[in-house]
Amino acid sequence: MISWRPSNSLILCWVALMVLLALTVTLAYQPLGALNFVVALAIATAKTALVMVIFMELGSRPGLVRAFAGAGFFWLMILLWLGLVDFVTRS
Amino acid sequence: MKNYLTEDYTLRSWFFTTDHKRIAILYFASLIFLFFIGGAAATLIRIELATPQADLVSSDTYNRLFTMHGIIMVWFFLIPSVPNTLGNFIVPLMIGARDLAFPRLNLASWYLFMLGAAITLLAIFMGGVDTGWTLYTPFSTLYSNSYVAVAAAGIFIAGFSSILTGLNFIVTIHKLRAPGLTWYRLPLFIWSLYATSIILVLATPVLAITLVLLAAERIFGIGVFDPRIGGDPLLFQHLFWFYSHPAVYIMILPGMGVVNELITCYSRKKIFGYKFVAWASLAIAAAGFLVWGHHMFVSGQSLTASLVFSFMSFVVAVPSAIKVFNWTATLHKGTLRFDAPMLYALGFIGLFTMGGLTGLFLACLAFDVYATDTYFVVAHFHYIMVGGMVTAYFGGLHYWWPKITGRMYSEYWARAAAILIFLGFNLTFFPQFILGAEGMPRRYHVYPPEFQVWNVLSSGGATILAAAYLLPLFYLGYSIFFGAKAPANPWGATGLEWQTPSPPPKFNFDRQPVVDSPPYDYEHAPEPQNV
Amino acid sequence: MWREWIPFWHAGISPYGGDVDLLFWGLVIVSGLVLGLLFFLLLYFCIRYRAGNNVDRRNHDEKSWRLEVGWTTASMLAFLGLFIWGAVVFLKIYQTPGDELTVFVVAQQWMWKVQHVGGQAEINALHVPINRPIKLVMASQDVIHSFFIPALRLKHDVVPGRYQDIQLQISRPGHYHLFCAEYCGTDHSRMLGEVVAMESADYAKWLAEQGPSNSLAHEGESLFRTLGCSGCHENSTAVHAPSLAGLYGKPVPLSDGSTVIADEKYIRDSILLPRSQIAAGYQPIMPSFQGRVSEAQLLQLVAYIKSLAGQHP
Amino acid sequence: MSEPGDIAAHLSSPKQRDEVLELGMWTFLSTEVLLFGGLIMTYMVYRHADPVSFAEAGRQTRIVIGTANTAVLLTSSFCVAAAIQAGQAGAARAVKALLAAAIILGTIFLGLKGVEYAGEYRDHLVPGIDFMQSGPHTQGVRLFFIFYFLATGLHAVHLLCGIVVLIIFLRCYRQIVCHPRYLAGLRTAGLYWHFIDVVWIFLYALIYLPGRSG
Repeated sequence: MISWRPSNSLILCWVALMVLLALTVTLAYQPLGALNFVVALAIATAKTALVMVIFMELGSRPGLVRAFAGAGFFWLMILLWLGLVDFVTRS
Repeated sequence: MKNYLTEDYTLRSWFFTTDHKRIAILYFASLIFLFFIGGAAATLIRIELATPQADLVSSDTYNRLFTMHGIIMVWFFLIPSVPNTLGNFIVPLMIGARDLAFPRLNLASWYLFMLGAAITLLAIFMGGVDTGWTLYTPFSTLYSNSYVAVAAAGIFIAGFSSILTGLNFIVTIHKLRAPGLTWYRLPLFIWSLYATSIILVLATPVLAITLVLLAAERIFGIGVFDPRIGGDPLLFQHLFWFYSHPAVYIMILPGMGVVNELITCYSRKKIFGYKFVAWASLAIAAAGFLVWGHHMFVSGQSLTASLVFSFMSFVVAVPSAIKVFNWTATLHKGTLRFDAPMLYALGFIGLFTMGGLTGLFLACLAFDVYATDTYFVVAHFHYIMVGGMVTAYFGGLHYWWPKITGRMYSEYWARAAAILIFLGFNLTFFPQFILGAEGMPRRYHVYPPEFQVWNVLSSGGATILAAAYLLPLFYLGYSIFFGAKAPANPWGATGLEWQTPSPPPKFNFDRQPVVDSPPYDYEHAPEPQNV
Repeated sequence: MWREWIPFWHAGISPYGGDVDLLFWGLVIVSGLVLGLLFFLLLYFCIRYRAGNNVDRRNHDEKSWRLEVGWTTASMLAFLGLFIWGAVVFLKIYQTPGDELTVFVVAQQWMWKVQHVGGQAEINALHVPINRPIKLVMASQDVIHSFFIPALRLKHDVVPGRYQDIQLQISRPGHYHLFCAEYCGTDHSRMLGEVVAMESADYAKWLAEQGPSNSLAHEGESLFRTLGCSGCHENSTAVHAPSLAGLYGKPVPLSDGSTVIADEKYIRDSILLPRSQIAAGYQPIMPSFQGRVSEAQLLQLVAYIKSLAGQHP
Repeated sequence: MSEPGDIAAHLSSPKQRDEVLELGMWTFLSTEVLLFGGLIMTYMVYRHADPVSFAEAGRQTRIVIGTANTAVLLTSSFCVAAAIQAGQAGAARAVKALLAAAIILGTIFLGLKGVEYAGEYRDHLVPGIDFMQSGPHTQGVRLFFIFYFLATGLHAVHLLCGIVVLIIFLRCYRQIVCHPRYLAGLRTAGLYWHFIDVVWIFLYALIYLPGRSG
């Protein structure tokens, strides 16, 4: 029987995710106006970054893998950016 | 000695093969069949349009014909054409690999493709689809009395076949290259298929989800795009064209890739500006995602969006122009031979350039207001897709035919077919530019009589084109059984695929090849052989 | 006869028609030059450097950078020029229409229904006076159609669920094609109309000849009563609803603090989606008339409310 | 620990095999980003058109279940990541326990999701099947719930696939510690599992949080 326990970074990551979750719920109930949406998305992005860097081990992977991981999100930004240009600028 | 064809003769060995070369053959057989179904629809359309009145078919049938022509040709012929047949066969050979990175995924992609095709054909035989291949809402969701959801399911499934192919190519090109084969030593065909794969992987899922939304709205009536209950029909167009415009580049980039190989081989010279051509492919793939709104200049999208998309459309034309200039410059001081593949390649350059230049007309906002949804658009994209892609496909098919089948075809008939296709094509589609410039709208079953002259010319050209497309079926078919045996490298071409016997053995190379020279090194290539 | 086969033989008859034609010929010339150069080079190289022809082929590896940068820059500049040219004319075509003579167009499978302010209605025909800017307010009853008059070099989609305004001006009397350019189903290719441009006097005569009919606003007024709108929106009533007199063209403060101009689109939305934009100080109690009025009836109501613009609330 | 039988005939080394698997999965995930991306675009467009209705609709979702589910899924991701570490360290029983935990958490998520769907059905919030709302924001609320059901449904299908994959790995947990091929497979499956988590993180922010402060 090999004695084993998860690394500190994993445990810390999990704790951080839980804290961020609590934070995002709390902030959602604060009347910040349009900022509510921005805050919610910012925290979601932070959580995603944690999951990708630590759980998905991107922190220790070569640049090529990181580029592949980023590509989908980059193209999603293109879709949202150019797609919304029309809807935002309609008179 | 056994090769991939003679390895095993059972049906099982074909339908459960994971050999990329056999899967390419499976794709090839399926695509010929689908090409002729789509072509049959086109033939009926051209016959009907020879007169202004309705005389051959009813309007409902006519609408189903052009829809079927579009759906089959776009999703079940052009998109898989070069990537899944020539690409599947040649990519591992070209990079010195034993197979694609995921051989079983490759086979799965063929089965998905066949399932998608079967469902789409089912929709057609159940009674057809009458929405046009663009499936615009709210017509497709609320008003069409045809089998839209079934066809959407077929396209959806075929889309996943595309995604798997793209994924396979990307990983293969990154990880399975032979020792010494650096990125800048890759043949440009590989670069262009890599760019194509990026689009396949990143654009197709958006089509998939759009079709899900379309089917959900049609089946449950939930109103995602229904303007009566708050939906926006233009949102559908945005999502659809986010896929379908890059899909145009899926349909042309592989063709450009083929032409690089042909031009260099028959000029006996390395390509002019290798790095520019290579990066132009990636530039087209990336910038191709930024221009989709040019399909919507008159749709009611905001003027600001139209300006942005028009500007980006001009930008994406630059890398295409770079390619044309470089191909032409490659001919300079070459030693040109005019074998059939070269004739196709030269035809491609001319026709693609005409398609590209008329694309500038359509990117130009004020003229697009006039020309969009007219025959000008029809002519433009046929110059790109048929004049460009299909011509390149035929060129590549002839070029690699000895490698694939191990047989030589009749050079005489091949040249005749190439010239006939070029003439028939121009006669069919050039008059359509004029029809468009005169203002004849597309998807018209009957039309005002003043448009007849050009329509008759176009239909006449279509007859020649149809006959010319049938020709290769005969002489290529003949060569499989009676053609002379092909040597390993009949054209004296560079590239690893020519360093293994024709047809290649099961795992492509008897020995792992190692590369230590730049691409298209024709100064040190063997002389072409006369077989 | 043979002239009909040559595109753009007839000059455009709209204010920007000549600009579009010029742009077209500009594009033709530019691409003609490029294509000519390309074909010349292809042909020249093919003949001169054909295998077996003994010519000087030395130094074919010359540096390519200068050429590459050269033609990339050249095409970029040319494209930029064409973009700007096209955009300038485009903005002219789709300028915001003035509010002078308004004609309403309803597209539906498979016909164009036209309503004039005076109540004259026509199908698959559009009579207009020449040399006068006309504001077309277009709506679709069902699917997307596209209003296309080749002679005017003008086209715009008509998308269901909203109004589309465009401006139209014709400089020469005559009969012109009106096509539906966006595929709309079975009889898409039969959804044709005729635009008849007339001298002002002829137009006035034509309007007068169109039988005795009530003006659009008048039709709208009776609809206003039969649908029960008047029950709440007239001053005398007990229900607290905004008065519509003098409303058109004025800014309306909304309950969420913003303001909108009461144009055709706003009136249309208020009838169909009354609760999406609530006028400040009123309760959201108005029922939606979605599905209860056709696009043509909507236009009558809009015309009626517009006709109240001059009154005092 | 390189054993030739572990590599497919067309590959040359275990390193190549692992890299191919990893890159293939990341490519697949970028496809998935855009699959959900189309839905997110729909959400953004309609939210932009009618923010008030979307806030109203957001308030009608069950934030307690949603938040609990987020915690459940994040924890399951932690389990999978830990299982991979355990596999590397050779701790077979830890692998088994952690994978089982992840599977159970995934199942809990789906169960809670079912409870949520049932509640929404009772509240007549299911467009296309039973949607009855009154009040000024019916249309926007309907559009919101179309997005809600399509996005969470698609997510649930992905999760179901993930659970099946993890069950397969659970059944051969012993091989994971001794055959690098299995460990590479689990790593790849882990990427997929974490990605499902990432999608949920965003869906959570888009679905449950709007309108809470107003």
